Amino acid sequence: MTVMEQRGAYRPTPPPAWQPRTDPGPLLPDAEPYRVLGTGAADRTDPRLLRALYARLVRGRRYNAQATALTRQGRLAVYPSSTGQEACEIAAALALEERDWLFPSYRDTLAVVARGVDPVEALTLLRGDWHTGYDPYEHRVAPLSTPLATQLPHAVGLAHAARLKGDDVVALAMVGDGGTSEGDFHEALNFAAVWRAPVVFLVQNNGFAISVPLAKQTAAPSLAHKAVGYGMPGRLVDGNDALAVHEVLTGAVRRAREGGGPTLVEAVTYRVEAHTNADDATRYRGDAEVETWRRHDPVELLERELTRRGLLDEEGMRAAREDAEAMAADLRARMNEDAVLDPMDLFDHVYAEPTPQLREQRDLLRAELEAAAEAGPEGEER
Amino acid sequence: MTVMEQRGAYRPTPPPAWQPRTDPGPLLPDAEPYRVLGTGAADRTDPRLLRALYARLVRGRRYNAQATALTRQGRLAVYPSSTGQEACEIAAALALEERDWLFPSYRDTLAVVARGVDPVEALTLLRGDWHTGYDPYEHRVAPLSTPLATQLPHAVGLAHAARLKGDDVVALAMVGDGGTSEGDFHEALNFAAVWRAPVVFLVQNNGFAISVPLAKQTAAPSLAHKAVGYGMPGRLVDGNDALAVHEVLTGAVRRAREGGGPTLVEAVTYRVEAHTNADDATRYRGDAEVETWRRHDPVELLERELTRRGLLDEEGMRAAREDAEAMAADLRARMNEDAVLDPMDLFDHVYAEPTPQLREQRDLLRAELEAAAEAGPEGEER
Amino acid sequence: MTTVAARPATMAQALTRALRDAMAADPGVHVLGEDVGTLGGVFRITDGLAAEFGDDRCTDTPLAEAGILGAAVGMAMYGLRPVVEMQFDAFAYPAFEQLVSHVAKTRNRTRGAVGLPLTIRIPYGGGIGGVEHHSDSSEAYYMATPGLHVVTPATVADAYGLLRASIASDDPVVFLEPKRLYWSKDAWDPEEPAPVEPIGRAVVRRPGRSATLLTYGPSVAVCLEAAEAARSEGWDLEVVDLRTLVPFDDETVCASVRRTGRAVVVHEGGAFAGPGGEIAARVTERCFHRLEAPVLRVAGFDVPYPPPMLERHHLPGVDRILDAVGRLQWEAES
Amino acid sequence: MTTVAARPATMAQALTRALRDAMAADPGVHVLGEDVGTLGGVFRITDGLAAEFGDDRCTDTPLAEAGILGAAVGMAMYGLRPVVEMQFDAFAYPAFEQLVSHVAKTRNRTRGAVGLPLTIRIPYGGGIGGVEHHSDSSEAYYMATPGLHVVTPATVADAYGLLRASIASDDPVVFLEPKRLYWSKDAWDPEEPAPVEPIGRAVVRRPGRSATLLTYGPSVAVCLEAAEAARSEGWDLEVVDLRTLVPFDDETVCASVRRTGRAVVVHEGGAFAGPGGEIAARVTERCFHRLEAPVLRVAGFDVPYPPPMLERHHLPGVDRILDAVGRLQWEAES
Ligand SMILES: Cc1ncc(C[n+]2csc(CCOP(=O)(O)OP(=O)(O)O)c2C)c(N)n1
Ligand SMILES: Cc1ncc(C[n+]2csc(CCOP(=O)(O)OP(=O)(O)O)c2C)c(N)n1
Ligand SMILES: [Mg+2]
Ligand SMILES: [Mg+2]
Repeated sequence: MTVMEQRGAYRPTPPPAWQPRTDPGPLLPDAEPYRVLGTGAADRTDPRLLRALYARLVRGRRYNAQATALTRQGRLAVYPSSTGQEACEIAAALALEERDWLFPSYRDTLAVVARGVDPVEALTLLRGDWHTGYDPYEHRVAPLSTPLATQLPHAVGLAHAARLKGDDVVALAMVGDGGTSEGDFHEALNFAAVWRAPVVFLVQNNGFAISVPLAKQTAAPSLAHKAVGYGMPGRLVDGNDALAVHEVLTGAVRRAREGGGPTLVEAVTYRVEAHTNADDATRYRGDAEVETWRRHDPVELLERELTRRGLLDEEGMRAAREDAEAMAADLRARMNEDAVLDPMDLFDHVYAEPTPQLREQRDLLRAELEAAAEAGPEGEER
Repeated sequence: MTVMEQRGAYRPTPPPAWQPRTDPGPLLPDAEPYRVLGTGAADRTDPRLLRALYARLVRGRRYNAQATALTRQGRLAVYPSSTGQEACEIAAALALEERDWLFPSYRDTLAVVARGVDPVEALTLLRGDWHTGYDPYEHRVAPLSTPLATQLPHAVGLAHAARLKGDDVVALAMVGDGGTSEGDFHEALNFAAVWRAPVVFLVQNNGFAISVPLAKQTAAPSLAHKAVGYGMPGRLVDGNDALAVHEVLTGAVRRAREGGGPTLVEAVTYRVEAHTNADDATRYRGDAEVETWRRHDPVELLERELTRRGLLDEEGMRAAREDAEAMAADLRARMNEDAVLDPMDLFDHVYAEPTPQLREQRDLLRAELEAAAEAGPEGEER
Repeated sequence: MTTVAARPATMAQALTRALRDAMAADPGVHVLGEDVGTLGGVFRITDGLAAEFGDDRCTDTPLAEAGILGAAVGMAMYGLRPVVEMQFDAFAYPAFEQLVSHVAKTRNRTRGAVGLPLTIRIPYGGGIGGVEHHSDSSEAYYMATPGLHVVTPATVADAYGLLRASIASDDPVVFLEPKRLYWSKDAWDPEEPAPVEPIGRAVVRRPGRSATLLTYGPSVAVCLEAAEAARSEGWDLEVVDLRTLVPFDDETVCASVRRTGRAVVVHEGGAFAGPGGEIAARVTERCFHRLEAPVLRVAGFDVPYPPPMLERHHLPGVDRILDAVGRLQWEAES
Repeated sequence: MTTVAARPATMAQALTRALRDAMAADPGVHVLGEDVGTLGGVFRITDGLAAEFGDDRCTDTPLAEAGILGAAVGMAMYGLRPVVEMQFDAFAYPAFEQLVSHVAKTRNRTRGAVGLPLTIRIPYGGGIGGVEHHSDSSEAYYMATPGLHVVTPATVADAYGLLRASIASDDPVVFLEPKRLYWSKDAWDPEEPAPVEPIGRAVVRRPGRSATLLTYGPSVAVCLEAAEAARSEGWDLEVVDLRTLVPFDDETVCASVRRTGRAVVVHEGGAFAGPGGEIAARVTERCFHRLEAPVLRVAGFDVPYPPPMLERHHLPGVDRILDAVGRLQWEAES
């Protein structure tokens, strides 16, 4: 074919193997966080669910206060409080079935406890005792993850494995707004979407990563908008509205269980207290901001709804408070007992069987401790 | 306030500090890749641009062929050809001003050469000589990056630094479809958006990461859709349409230079040859797919356009081919000269000044080489 | 039952066979990584596995090493036995946080409740003319991380036996495959593979009386060659193949050094803070009074891995080993 | 000109001062990391810098360590002198690929064309009751990576001088800050800071004749205490503070060991494949005939960093050091 012949024949040829894979429309979150409390939809909520959420939120609030108090008494090394975020914590736990798995971030003690883990065992890490106080298999709760976002690929792998084995198990993984910036967040969401793994990612956007506000963390329209880049739906929800979080998470869990793949949920909430007891939040934010969020308190919102529907009276509130106090008293009492650790445990779980080298080191420490014991109290000193 | 009083007063309170930050609409890419060639818009293109692109594409195609031939002759250790992707490679280089920076991925030798780097120096790495054959400052081209996606945060940091210094410099960073799955991709795009750094990210979606097809890499509607999760615009373009890629990149570079922040561009293209000369593509894909893409060839598309507009005739084509042949002959000749490396160089650029330990090691090697030289040819052997 | 006579097989073939046999023996064994499925891996070690066991057992993942290893952690938590392939040594670095902060620590941080039986296969070392980032010797990083086993074969039979043992281990194993040995051949009968020994034992590859060469992986063959060459100088060198860097076989190593009184550690990676430092130090601590000379090290230089055209100057070769042996203060003996 | 008398200052204050002075002296010095701006860092080392120099000079980044270090590489390429803060030791691991494959190699891979004058500050080590992942001793990883300098101060004055020197260095420096020394105090006059010495020199902190304790960072104070306690046993111990792990000051170290004939290396991280192996090995190689006993190591156990309630059993203390000194075969001397 000559040049001249070609000229007339020329038509645009689209790249033949190109086709868009998914319609992005349904993946995009709404512009406003989803809300139930205070809307007509709240009227349709089962009173049992409302009561169950309420009792647990009140307990959760009290647990946070008690744990923070324990740091002041030196009974906890550190505590990252989730006060103000109880709706997310509790709803996350309640959205799951027994057989499902929870992958908490370091701030999510409440969710861990709400899932059934002993309230004292949930604090083992934070009191300076062993890193995980509970057996993850007992309640299907992974260890609290200190390295941010690293737990997310674990959740994906576990959910994927469960599906391969034919079990209809869902994993719910929790992460903070700051954690979404880590590469592990990206890799986990991508794997989940490609594998259609039954995972739900819950981002608690509480406005801060320690001192860094969301505006320095991301320029995205919302964190939920990140979902579209992985081909999974993103959902934006008012994180202080326990009903809304519960509904959205329950829906996402159901979707995952039915083979619909993963969902990213951003719950907009607020870290009312400092990052941890060791942090001084006045260095980076004003009272006014905190105050506006205190007026949108998850416990109060729920309380008002129950009250409005006549499901809660002064009596009921007192009962909830008393229940929470009893839990707190028990926690206090048990946390006031000194933890007893065996130094020999240092060597026992590095491998399934200690290596010859670890056996030598264990013998060394044992000899040291015996010598110190013989030398009496002063011998222990240095 | 009693419970009964509260009841009437209850109104939904939205979280007061919540507001969506950006309108996602303008960030979303179109559903179809943007095209110019074969549409009316092509008519408006400056003939000089068309000719410049064409000459470089023809050269680029020839360069790829020559480099692959050099691997067969043992003159190159390995070559990842960009045959079929020349439009992206050339347009990326042409979209930049002199003062701008290019951050290439390992496959982007063509872009590096198009930016002005000596064609032989661009191959230094791949012939088994030193890792970077050119001085990155001379043409503002970063070293070819072998670890995938790791060059992206470098581009962001450099662009950010330039802006802080008041220079209106833009960085264009290239990455493959596979590379978008790495955490570094995520972190770089997020930093760029938060810092509004003058960076353009060009993803060449060539359908494969070695043997892994796009469908196993992502479930996203398109890779350009990832942009919205960072709050930057995503643009989808036909990567085999040199005019379209050039226009989209030029626009993104202008936007970045004017302070508009980063853009993510996905160019849909195809890796027509195997991953490298060492790869056997027949193990994972059929000829039919390759064939459909060969019919959407970037050089041919451009050739047809030029021909249609009467800007190119047989004569012009021959001239372009001859120019490319001359370049190839020069490349061949110069690559056939043995590289001369000084083993003592091993120690000279680990630090600005060799440490005492490296000086000792240099002396050791020097003594060995002297001993071997004295021992004659056999001495060199083991 | 007829036994097929041992025939030459490559290390690559033995590794493939080990994976296949492990997958056949245990449905919980899953292989995952970049290009491990349809392609069979860039070194073809997983060749045929996806075809035989399906994509769910041998899975091409997205291109993200932290994601691969992190997902493998979750799979292991659910009772599977993942075998991860990292494409090259330097491409395992993105997974470093997952490796150090989770893979190595999970059993410990859960006081034994959660063990992670996973194997991380990493082709390592130089000598194949690979461009930058394709020839790192990264074993020092893994050795310095308690909670990991670190294993590396030097022979075809060991490649099979050690990989089977690693996959069978209830602890995480970093399994380092010397890439320049992939195509090395030994007589090996694939129908009668070596017994699957527990990991942790070194082996004397060549007995000798003058001095011990302590080495592993890609350097074993070089040391054997050096030992042959040393005969002409009147030295009878013993060569110990460590096979497992963690746990370290102090017993076999010290028995050898006590016998010979002299030792040289040989490996490819840089000497400074490399494996040789540990080995020399622990041998010295344990055998000080039997040592006629300090334990010497022959290693790569302390430089980023050199360009292919210079790598022969970097890698420990026969001459450099013999020079070190010559510095073992023989005069003191007379 | 009046000189203010030296008054007690903390290491944290000296580090802050070093950053401030470096930023004042060179507009190219930029600090970046998580919470380094408004908050001044979780250890308050960057306190006041954002207020004084603006957010562009001291920048709160998104929460992504590879991104931070990767961006710093680009900034350094453009002629700035970034100082990166990693919040804790274990949170530097996500940046490992950037560190090993780029930061350490860029000068080399460009044959000197592109140097990266950047400093990576990492709080490291234990002893502060930190929960898991907050107490790692990660220096072995960095020492094993050619192309990096590795520096760690043990005194208030060194914290200032070494950090200034690190920032001034044209090479990348991993600057390890012993977190348990942040609040340690020395008499130090902030108005007359120590001269900014080039990095690379060890120093004898306490002269002695019986044996040398080779140590650095958080263990220097422990060794000095041990040396005091040893007097009652009749041992006069010399204490060498290495200050710079890379490059290593063989001269000062060997001079000391040749003088005393005995040495113990002390550090917090695990012994196996840790810094002590290298130090013991190189001292032995260089001083073999002057050694009366093998160089011994007192280090943490080879376990993941223990829970705070057990860390005192893990960390090398005075007794464990003295026990090791006691094993230095003193009988051989008599
Ligand atoms: C990989 C890693 N980097 C840094 C840290 C230190 N760190 C602990 S909490 C925190 C902020 C987390 O913010 P976010 O993810 O929003 O969770 P939140 O604290 O708000 O619950 C940081 C930086 C860490 N734990 N892990
Ligand atoms: C961090 C990292 N992991 C793995 C590799 C090995 N590798 C080299 S090229 C390649 C595929 C890249 O695919 P893509 O990003 O689509 O680029 P393309 O080859 O198509 O240009 C892989 C996995 C690498 N170079 N770096
Ligand atoms: Mg937060
Ligand atoms: Mg590709």
